[in-house]
Amino acid sequence: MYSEKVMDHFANPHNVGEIENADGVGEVGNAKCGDIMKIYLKIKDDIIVDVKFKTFGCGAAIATSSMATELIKGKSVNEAVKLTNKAVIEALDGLPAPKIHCSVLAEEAVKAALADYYKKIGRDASDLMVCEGCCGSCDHHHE
Amino acid sequence: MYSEKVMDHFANPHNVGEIENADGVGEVGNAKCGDIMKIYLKIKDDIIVDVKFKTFGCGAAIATSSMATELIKGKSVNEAVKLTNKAVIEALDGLPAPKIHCSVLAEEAVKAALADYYKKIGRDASDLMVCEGCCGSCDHHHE
Amino acid sequence: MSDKEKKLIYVDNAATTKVSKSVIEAMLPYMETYYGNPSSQLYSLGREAKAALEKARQGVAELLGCDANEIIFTSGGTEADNWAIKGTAYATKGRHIITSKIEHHAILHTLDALIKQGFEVTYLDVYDNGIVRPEDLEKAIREDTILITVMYANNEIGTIQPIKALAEIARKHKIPFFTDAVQAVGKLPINVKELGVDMLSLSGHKIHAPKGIGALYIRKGVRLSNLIEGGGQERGKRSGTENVAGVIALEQALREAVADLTDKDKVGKLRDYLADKLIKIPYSRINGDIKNRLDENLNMSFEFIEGEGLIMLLDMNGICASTGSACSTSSLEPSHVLRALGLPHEICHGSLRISLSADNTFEEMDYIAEKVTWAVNRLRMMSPLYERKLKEERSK
Amino acid sequence: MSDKEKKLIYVDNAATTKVSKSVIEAMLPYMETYYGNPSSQLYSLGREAKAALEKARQGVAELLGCDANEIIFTSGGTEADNWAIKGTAYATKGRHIITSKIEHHAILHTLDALIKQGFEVTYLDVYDNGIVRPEDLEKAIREDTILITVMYANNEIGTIQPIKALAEIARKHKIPFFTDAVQAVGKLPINVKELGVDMLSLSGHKIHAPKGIGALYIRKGVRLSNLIEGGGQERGKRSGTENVAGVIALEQALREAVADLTDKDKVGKLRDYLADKLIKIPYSRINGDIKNRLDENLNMSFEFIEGEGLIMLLDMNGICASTGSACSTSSLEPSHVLRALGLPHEICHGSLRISLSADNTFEEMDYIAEKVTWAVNRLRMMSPLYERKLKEERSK
Ligand SMILES: Cc1ncc(COP(=O)(O)O)c(C=O)c1O
Ligand SMILES: Cc1ncc(COP(=O)(O)O)c(C=O)c1O
Repeated sequence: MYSEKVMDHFANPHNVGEIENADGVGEVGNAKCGDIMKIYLKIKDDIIVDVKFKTFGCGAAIATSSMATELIKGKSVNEAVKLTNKAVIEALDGLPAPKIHCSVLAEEAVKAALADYYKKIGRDASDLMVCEGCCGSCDHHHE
Repeated sequence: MYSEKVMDHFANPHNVGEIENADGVGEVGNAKCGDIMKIYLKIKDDIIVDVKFKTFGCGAAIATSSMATELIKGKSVNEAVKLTNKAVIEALDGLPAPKIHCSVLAEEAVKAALADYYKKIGRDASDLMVCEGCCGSCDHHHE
Repeated sequence: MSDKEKKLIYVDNAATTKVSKSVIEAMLPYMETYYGNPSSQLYSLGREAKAALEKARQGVAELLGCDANEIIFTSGGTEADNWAIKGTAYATKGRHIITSKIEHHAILHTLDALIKQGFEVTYLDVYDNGIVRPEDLEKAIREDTILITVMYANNEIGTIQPIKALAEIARKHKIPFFTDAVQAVGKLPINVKELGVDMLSLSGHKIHAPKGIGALYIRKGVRLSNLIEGGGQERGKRSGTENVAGVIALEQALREAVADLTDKDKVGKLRDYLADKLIKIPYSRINGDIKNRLDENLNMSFEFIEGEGLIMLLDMNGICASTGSACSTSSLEPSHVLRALGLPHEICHGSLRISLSADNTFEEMDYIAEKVTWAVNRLRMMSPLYERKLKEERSK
Repeated sequence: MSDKEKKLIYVDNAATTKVSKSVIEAMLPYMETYYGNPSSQLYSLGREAKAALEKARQGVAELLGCDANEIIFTSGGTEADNWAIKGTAYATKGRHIITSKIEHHAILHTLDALIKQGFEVTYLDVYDNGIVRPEDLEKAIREDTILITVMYANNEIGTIQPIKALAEIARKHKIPFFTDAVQAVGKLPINVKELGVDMLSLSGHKIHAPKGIGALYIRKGVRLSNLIEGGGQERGKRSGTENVAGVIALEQALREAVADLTDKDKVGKLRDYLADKLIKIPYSRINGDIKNRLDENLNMSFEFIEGEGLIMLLDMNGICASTGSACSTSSLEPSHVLRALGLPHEICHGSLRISLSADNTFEEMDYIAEKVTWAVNRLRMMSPLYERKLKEERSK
């Protein structure tokens, strides 16, 4: 059911871990829905110099976390803000329909971490606000 | 589905044929129902000295005709009158339920032939009257 | 027994068929090695089963000219027939259904069940050739008609219905059209899109796959309520752990049958060869249209005799054939199909159905012709009807 | 692939099983040689098929402790479940049905369909041990209750219901009692008369027979409307050409399973051996009653992780197991069975189901224990929930 890319990122996820004294931390999802993603950012001169994640969730949740962190690593904050779940899906060569929500979660985790950074440095984060509901239940299909 | 006895009497039916100038001839059933049995009797001193049949019908119809004629051959008319479909079934080691009507038909063919004989010699044949309906449709299950 | 086995001549392929060697070979690995449950997507064994299942679905779809997700596997032709009819009846408002007089019992008895629930059914005539007339369908359609169901090829007399014309009328009136193609699939070239049907049923064991597997083609957009609920297999339309090996077998068998269609001439020639011999028997006739019928099918009646005895005598000679006659089943009624042709009861009773497969040979036809002739004669010698006929002839 | 095949450890026997060699051997002749249609009683090939079918029916009946004509073959557990429920609902006046919260979807979704038609359903609680309490059934019965349906053994947690006690209550109230015994047959000694049930379903592919065959025991006298109409096979109760080879396989598999019951200790010991090892993983628990469960079943939850990833990591190591977790199927809901035990969502999500067969070995258990321990650790290292837990612990 999963593409080879997904299997790869699940089997050998990139950027697993925590960052002490991170410049931005975002956590989305909840245990009830079966997915929690937490992303840590280290940012220097608006460049994401390091990123780590921890994810509780299915194989796709882990793979999308890995891919999402990979996609924003080394990027400027302005570029990272533009990350979409679609980009994550494409980078993974697709996701099964019931797993699309994982990519949404990954996008939202990145945004939540960026929002945290914005807040810390006093920048307006209102356009980064994410749906805090349970993704399974919120039912608006992104993609 | 058929006992070996039935198969035997179907494969090698006894008493097939006609008797010219028979002392009694009985025909029962009709083509619509798929069974017609015709029995010819040669009777001397109230003893059935010869009996033949012709049957249009299924394997069981042929086998019951064969067995019924065998059972009355050499018997007195009084004994032959007592022939029941049950006796035919037993002699054949049983019949499948949907074929029971064939044994009824055989009993009736014998009675019809005897009734013909009675009439010819002027004996009362009223207790030998048989149901003339289509056996499949008359629906009163003998046995 | 082993001696008898060797000599068996099987000409009842409309009843069921021998599973072909290649089909068995194709399905065995899915029982022994790739036995996983296709719903178990998280491990190799399940994914392999699922992949094989979907590949086979794709294969069946291509062979029938539709999309893979328009094919749903069932436990056989009967389930598919029940589902198409009940599924439509329960999903639609309206009470009227049109069918033909010569459908299989899987159709007729399903309709009987619906009639008990208040549905009304019109049975189209098939005249003396066993073929429905499109203009009759046009006339039978009512405001509340919710389904038209006419079989593709008949199982007893092999006649082929003008499905394309019938489906076109149905489409004009926006009424779903279903065809029971259990006897047609693998014997006629079929493209469901060109045919224009909304649903089509087929069964594996009629085309050298095992018993217990079948399929229903459901055109995208057709609404059907479920017959069997549960784990949501077959995209929620037909639950139950998928019969993976059966599906693989079905696809393989269908592929072989369709490939064989190109040299189908052979079966038709066998049939004609046999028919030419048997028609020489006096007082015999061929039932159903001569031209518009399956090449595999020969259905004849021999007057003055009853079919069961004929079949039994053939069986004693190692020939497996069938009859549409009264006593052939547990019912005492003669075949509703032969009756629908307007044949008198006595002629219905003396019927013989020979249904061939590509495995049969000309030598077998010779043997069958010889034995049928012998058996018919033998039974006629016992028949009071024949006796009467001879006397009539003599007194002329 | 062939290398991987050799190493596969299959412990998902509750999902499906490998068809055993002896079963394949038993069924093959009915595809290759005795392929006749059992309805073709007039020739040898048909009679042989029919005789084999009826002999197998007799065998199944004896193994279940009932009469042959109380066994009707179906296309599997799902069809049998649908039939028992819909067949009773449509044959009876009254609108109320009682079931349990942990039934298979073949039961629950069939009931959902009935609810849409106006039926009412009461779902009995199973408390934290996964077992229905007879006194709850007594309380749930209403004037208009027409059916009680409680599964024998659960497919996820293996808990065994007190069927005898439940059936007795049903009988007292003259309400038909049906049990879905798909997971219990061949694993528990079963005698339907002693159990006192009115109907019981079973499925071949759970006991090393192929997919696509099952049966419904229907006690003499129980009224059931037909689900599938047609040619009148199975004494008019279930039409469709009989899956002879499948039935032969089912009987053979059931016979072997029942024979194996005598040394069933082995599977229980394997399970306990594995459980003892896995329970050593911190923050782990066994779901469902420890004692009243199938020897074959082990269902555990590991906190802070999600089951799908666990199964995928095991798959990478050649282990086929399953989870009742959210993402394991196309649905995102965690197992209704684990939820019914009152477990919080996060614990439901991290479940692992191991279901053994007699083919498994202690070496395999060692390997599984090692790999599960490794995989749980690995996933926990990625888990923000585990991170939080560790921080909580440290700050104590
Ligand atoms: C025309 C037709 N429809 C339906 C069926 C039923 O199919 P199955 O035997 O697969 O249930 C048959 C054969 O028995 C048939 O010939
Ligand atoms: C308890 C239970 N009931 C019913 C079924 C359905 O049986 P089948 O897969 O034969 O349709 C299953 C298995 O899937 C089961 O475990």
